[in-house]
Amino acid sequence: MNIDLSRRGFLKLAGAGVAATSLGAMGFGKAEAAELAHVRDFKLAQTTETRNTCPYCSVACGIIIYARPDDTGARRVVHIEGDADHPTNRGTLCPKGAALKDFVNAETRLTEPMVRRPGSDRFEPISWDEALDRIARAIKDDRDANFLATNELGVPVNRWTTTGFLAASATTNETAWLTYKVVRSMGIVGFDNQARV
Amino acid sequence: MTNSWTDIKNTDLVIVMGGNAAEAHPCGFKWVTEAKHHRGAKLIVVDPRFTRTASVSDYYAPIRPGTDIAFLMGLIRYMIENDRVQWEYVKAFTNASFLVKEEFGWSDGLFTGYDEEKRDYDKSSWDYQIGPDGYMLTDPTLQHPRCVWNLLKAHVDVYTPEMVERITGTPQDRFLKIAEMIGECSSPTKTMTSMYALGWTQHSKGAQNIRGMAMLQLILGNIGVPGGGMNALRGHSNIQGLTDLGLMSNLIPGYLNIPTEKEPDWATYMKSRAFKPLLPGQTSYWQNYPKFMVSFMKSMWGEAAQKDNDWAYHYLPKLDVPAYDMLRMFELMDQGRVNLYFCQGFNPLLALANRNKNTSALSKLKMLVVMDPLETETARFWENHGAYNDVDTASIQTEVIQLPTSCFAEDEGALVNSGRWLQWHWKASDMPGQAKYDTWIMAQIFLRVRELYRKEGGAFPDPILNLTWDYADEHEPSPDELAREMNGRALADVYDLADKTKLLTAAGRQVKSFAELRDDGTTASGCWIYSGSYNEDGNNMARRDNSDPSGMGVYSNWTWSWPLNRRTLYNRASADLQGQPWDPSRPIIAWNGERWEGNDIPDISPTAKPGEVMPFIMNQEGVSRLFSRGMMRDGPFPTHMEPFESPVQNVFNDRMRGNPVARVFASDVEKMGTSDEFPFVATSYRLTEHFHYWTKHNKVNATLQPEFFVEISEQLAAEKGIERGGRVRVWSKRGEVWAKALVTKRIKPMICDGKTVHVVGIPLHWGFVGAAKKGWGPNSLTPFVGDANIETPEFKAFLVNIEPAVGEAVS
Amino acid sequence: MTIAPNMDSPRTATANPPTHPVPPNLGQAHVVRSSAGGPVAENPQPLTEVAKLIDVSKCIGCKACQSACIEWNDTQPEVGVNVGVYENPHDLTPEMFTLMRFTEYDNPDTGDFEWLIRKDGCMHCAEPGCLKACPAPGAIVQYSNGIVDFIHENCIGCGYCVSGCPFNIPRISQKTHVAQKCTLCSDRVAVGQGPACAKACPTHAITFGTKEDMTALAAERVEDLKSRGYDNAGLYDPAGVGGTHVMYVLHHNDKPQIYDGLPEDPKISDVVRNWKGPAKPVGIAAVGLAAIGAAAMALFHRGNSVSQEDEAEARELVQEELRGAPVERPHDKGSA
Amino acid sequence: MVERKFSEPTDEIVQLEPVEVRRYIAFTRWNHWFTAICFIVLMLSGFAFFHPSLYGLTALFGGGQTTRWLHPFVGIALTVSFLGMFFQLVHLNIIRREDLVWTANIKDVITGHEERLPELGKYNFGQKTVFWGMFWLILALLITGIMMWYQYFPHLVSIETRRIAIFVHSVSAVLIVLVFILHIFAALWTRGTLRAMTRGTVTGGWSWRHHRKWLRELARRQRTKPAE
Repeated sequence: MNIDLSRRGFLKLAGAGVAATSLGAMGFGKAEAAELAHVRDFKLAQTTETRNTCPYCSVACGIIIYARPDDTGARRVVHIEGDADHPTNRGTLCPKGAALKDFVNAETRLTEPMVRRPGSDRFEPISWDEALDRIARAIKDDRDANFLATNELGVPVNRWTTTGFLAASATTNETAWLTYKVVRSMGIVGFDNQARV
Repeated sequence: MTNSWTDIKNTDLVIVMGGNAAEAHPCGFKWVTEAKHHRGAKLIVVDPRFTRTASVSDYYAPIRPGTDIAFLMGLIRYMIENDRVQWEYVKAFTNASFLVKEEFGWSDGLFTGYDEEKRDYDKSSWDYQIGPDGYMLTDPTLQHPRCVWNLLKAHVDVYTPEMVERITGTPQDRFLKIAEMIGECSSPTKTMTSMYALGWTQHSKGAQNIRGMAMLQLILGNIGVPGGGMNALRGHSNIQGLTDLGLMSNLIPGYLNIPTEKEPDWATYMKSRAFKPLLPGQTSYWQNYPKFMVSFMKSMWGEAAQKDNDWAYHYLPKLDVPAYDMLRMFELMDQGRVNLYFCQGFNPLLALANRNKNTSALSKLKMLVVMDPLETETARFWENHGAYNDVDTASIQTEVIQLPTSCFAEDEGALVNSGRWLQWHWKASDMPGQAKYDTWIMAQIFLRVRELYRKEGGAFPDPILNLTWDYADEHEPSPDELAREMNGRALADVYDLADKTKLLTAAGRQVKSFAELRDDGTTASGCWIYSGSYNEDGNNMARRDNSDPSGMGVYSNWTWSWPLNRRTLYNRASADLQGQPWDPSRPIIAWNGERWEGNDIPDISPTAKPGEVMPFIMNQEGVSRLFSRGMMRDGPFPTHMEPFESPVQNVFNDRMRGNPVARVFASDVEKMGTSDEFPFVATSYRLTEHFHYWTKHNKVNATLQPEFFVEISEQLAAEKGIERGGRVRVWSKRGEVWAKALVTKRIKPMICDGKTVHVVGIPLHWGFVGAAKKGWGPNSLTPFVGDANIETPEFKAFLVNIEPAVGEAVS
Repeated sequence: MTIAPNMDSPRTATANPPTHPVPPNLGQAHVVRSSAGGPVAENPQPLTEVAKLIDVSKCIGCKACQSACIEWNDTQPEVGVNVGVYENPHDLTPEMFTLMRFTEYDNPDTGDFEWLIRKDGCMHCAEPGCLKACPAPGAIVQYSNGIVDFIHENCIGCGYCVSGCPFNIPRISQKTHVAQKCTLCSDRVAVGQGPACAKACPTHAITFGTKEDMTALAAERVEDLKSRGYDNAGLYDPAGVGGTHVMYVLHHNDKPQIYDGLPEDPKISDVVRNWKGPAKPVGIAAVGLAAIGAAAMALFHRGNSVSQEDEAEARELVQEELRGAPVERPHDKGSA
Repeated sequence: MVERKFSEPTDEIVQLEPVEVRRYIAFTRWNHWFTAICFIVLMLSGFAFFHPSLYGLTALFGGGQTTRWLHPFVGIALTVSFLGMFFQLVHLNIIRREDLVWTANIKDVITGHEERLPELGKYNFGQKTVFWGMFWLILALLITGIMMWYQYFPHLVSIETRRIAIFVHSVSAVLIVLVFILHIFAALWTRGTLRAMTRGTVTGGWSWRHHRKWLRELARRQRTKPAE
């Protein structure tokens, strides 16, 4: 090993110290060009908007549901936001309303009719037809067996107490009215809704 | 709500008592902050806990759960004693001057006519003195010792500030400060609004809590005026609608009622309902009852309902008990007397009092049908989830059918908000998987049952076979068709009753409003109060004009409000005897010499002269009732009653437990705890991060409030050696739960009747399905007893015990 | 009655969001500051300064802002546990850009209990400590409307911004290894919308508009609060960081720290200033000069070299030390 | 056997004609070069974050993100490697009296009048300074570096402490680079030094000139005992 060699070696090493500056100058900066400032793409572009009402409390805030078709072509909710035109909520929403999208798309949404047989420890799928036929048959049998036409005084009372119906608290008036008609026409008196709880 | 959410901005003072508006109705509470910001309004909160509503209040006072009546009667006493009374209003618009029967009285916490055996009152003495002319006797000078005003004065006399403190635990100075603030609103130009919710209803005397405040509001002249009223903040988005539509055992849409066995025929039924006015010249709106009832029968059974068959009156069931409410049904279920039960978007396992009883009751059903967009604990009541639902699955013989339904985003129709606005909404997305509309499901069930009856015959098939079902697609009745059906239509040409030649609505067309309904079978209407919501002008519930010319938050052209698009009930009372607004700066309607005009639809015939016709046309008296006669089971005046489970005895009568006339089933009596075993008062409530038992399915809300906890004071925590964030066991006579402990300054011990009372706050929202951590609802602990009048369970005041939990959480 | 959105100075929920594509009115052309000498606009397009006003006296702690923030930004915070407090999550996280902080306060002056609730999140400082501390060019930018935004493609996840921030706001994602914080919904502001939290806020405790308007609104609120006995009510717009584009109306502006430690006089730490200030050029200079000096000397100074005399001396010394005995041949290493 | 005060057991005179002395065994040399490579990587990646104008250096490592995670790991590697050197060399780097005299006459060192200086052992004060400078600075960089290591220790210290840590880290970095430069400079300026770390041996002349005590001791150690 001689001086010349070591001199070159020196350049190599000592150079490294200065390299920093020079490299920067030599344009590595450009190689690493910074992404230009930009904001996130506006995610509601190309969605359909639909006026709706929050299903939770009775303030009944106006909401706008933004939806977009999924791969199967079915329209899915991508975002929900308060309706600025609504006189009551003026576009605002509470922590529940603001998160409605994840209620609609909850993992625990029901997607098919299920039946749990007596004593069984699981739900098993059942077709709509079979489910509805079982229900209709159960109604008919119980009504025929327990319908009370008259009371002990012979007064016609036409009531049926061995079957009960709990109506919801968030279904539409239209659903409620149809439910009322069906339940009343059968003489069910054990009829209630969620007004109290 | 007598007023609307947006009307709250017109108020000068908000009292939130028996509710927690900021947490349970945040966007409605906006109008309180608006009133504070723009009108300088003040906010008072009276609550056992320092809630998030209290955090923005101007004044807060604590109160022992279940003692609101004492507080309210104390306030009324203060108003009378300090002349904080809107006299003109009280004299003209209330029954203050009416004379009451000599026999009526109150002693030992009980009114006259109590029968301990029957646990009921003989109410015959709770009535006015009626003169020979059939109208009641009055003393406009309010001098007569038997006039309502003097009886009220005597009744509230016992509720001195000292007594209020003794019963409620509210320090006198706080009580008096609040009384003073409220007193200012007796001025005709100052208004207070009351915002309450289940904090008042979920008691064995819930209805009386509300009456207490209603009476105070009448004394201050605050009913019917902008920024005033009694505002019940309904809990769910359409519970107002379901109540309007009478989805209850004893109701017919529009607050008509199902007959009882004592009304075997149409005539008897009608006799007890078409009320006669008790004042000369007064209108009693219920005189139209037959028109609404016949139109309802026609819309149900069409051709099958004819005059000669009493409009098919026999198709209606007749009740043998006041109501087959939810509590009664579960009691019957538990006795094995119910076989088949339907839950449509309802989760009774967690929603109804005494969870253990619910489980045992459901286990005795033959079949349970659940229709819901989401998993519910009820649908899985048979599934073992360790301590969270410790059941013996194999021994449960109930067949459960779970049907997936649409949710709000996927369907179309109207929801009724707390302010009675019917707001239409539209379908935004498609249902997941095989989910179906509830309307489709109900139609399928009905059509199948009808088919079975057609084929096989069976028990009294007529009401089923003849039910009107004239929908374009009988399998899928459309929201549009159903809405039109509720509004009602003319079956034959409808003429003006005054001028028989004047055609109002031609046969087959939608009626304009319930004014066109007839009792001769020429009109059909499913729900008279909704008449006008969908007439020939189209679907008024879908209107979206948010202009507000008066600037008073009326929004008359935004959707539609019942009745007749009226936004403020009793608004006639917002004007004085001459028909001029009490507060000229806040006019809603005024008498222009010929008719009523203004920003809102008058709640009276537009031509009814002020002074001649009184404002409260739904009452026979034409005026409001400080004394409610026999209309409530537990008294014409509110009187202090302890909760069924209470740390102290009733100061008026130590033998009295809870509400003396509330219905208690034998099986539940031994399930009542006493304060020596369960020393602490528990109360249940919602948290703003969650909605009932739904949002625990929502990842976001589960994140914001992930796990079941109970709130206790630092003092109780110290006493029991409980650490913040530690696990505790809370148990009552009916069950036990484990929870995290949230130790806070926001709950402080109270001194009631010389005794230190600790409150344990128990939020609902957790169960064993969903995205949040598994937990329990308060109903594992709550008593199975309801309000004496409407059977709302006593969720807000009961007894528990608490201790640090040993061992780890089981899940 | 919807008011048309003003692209230049958007307000809270005056209009519903557009669903048609709208060119964003916020981007490189509006960059006035960029971290570590990142690209700034030649002459930045001026925008009206915006601000979010948080009126603590109107806030009901409902967490709608948190909810709206999660939904709009599609972050997915984990479902945690309850530890005996109302804060959930328990702190800001890379998935939770804003957080309600609750303080139970016994007011010594009035003897009354107060529940102080403050919405925590990025203050969008006029002089952002995060931007100053950031070593990655263009990873943190400040737009001419005052919004301080992170450009994640440029972020290296070093966490310097966390040390730079006087309010302890940014959080580093352990999944993506980039810094996260409130963007003031720059994507919404860019199309004339207010931030998601401001739109959601049920009581309008959060409002959004021009800084001018928000300051005026604050004055109105302060007046109202003083009329209710809050003599020290005031606007929190700390000068130490040149003012902020997220401001608070506080009932107790004299002691901000009672609101869960809101800094009384926040400013960029002197340590950070020196580290990012003098330390760098001096360091570079020192190293540069030393290197160059050394190089020069080593190359051109003749150095300290060993002479033949030295070699001879060495041999002598070694022999001398080994003297007196047959010289032990050192076993040879390598060829001589 | 002669007492060993100024030399490593592995040091020895490996050749007499001309005199050639082994200064470092292969292990030490590898250890040194590995440390050196780590140091250079750290220096370059560290510079990238030290000043915006040097950020481009991240390109050498495949971008900012990689540089960010690479730097601390290399830091650990260097520490471990350096400790290896440390324990091999520490005892001959203890400061001794003659070092002070040597330092006092540093002028003669620069002007090359070493005959005017006391005889030295294996290391002179300059070399010892580099040794200890490296040691303390690496220690400081290690400790502050861990405090700054967000990926693994996000909550190790308070933000205020981390600010100081970052500051100390940057200053130490500058200092250690200066030491590094001094090290290389000295190695080259003092001709004939570099081969000690390449081939492992130095010439007798070099030893005699710069580390005479060391050379003398090695020779004595290799002298055989006189017969009885």
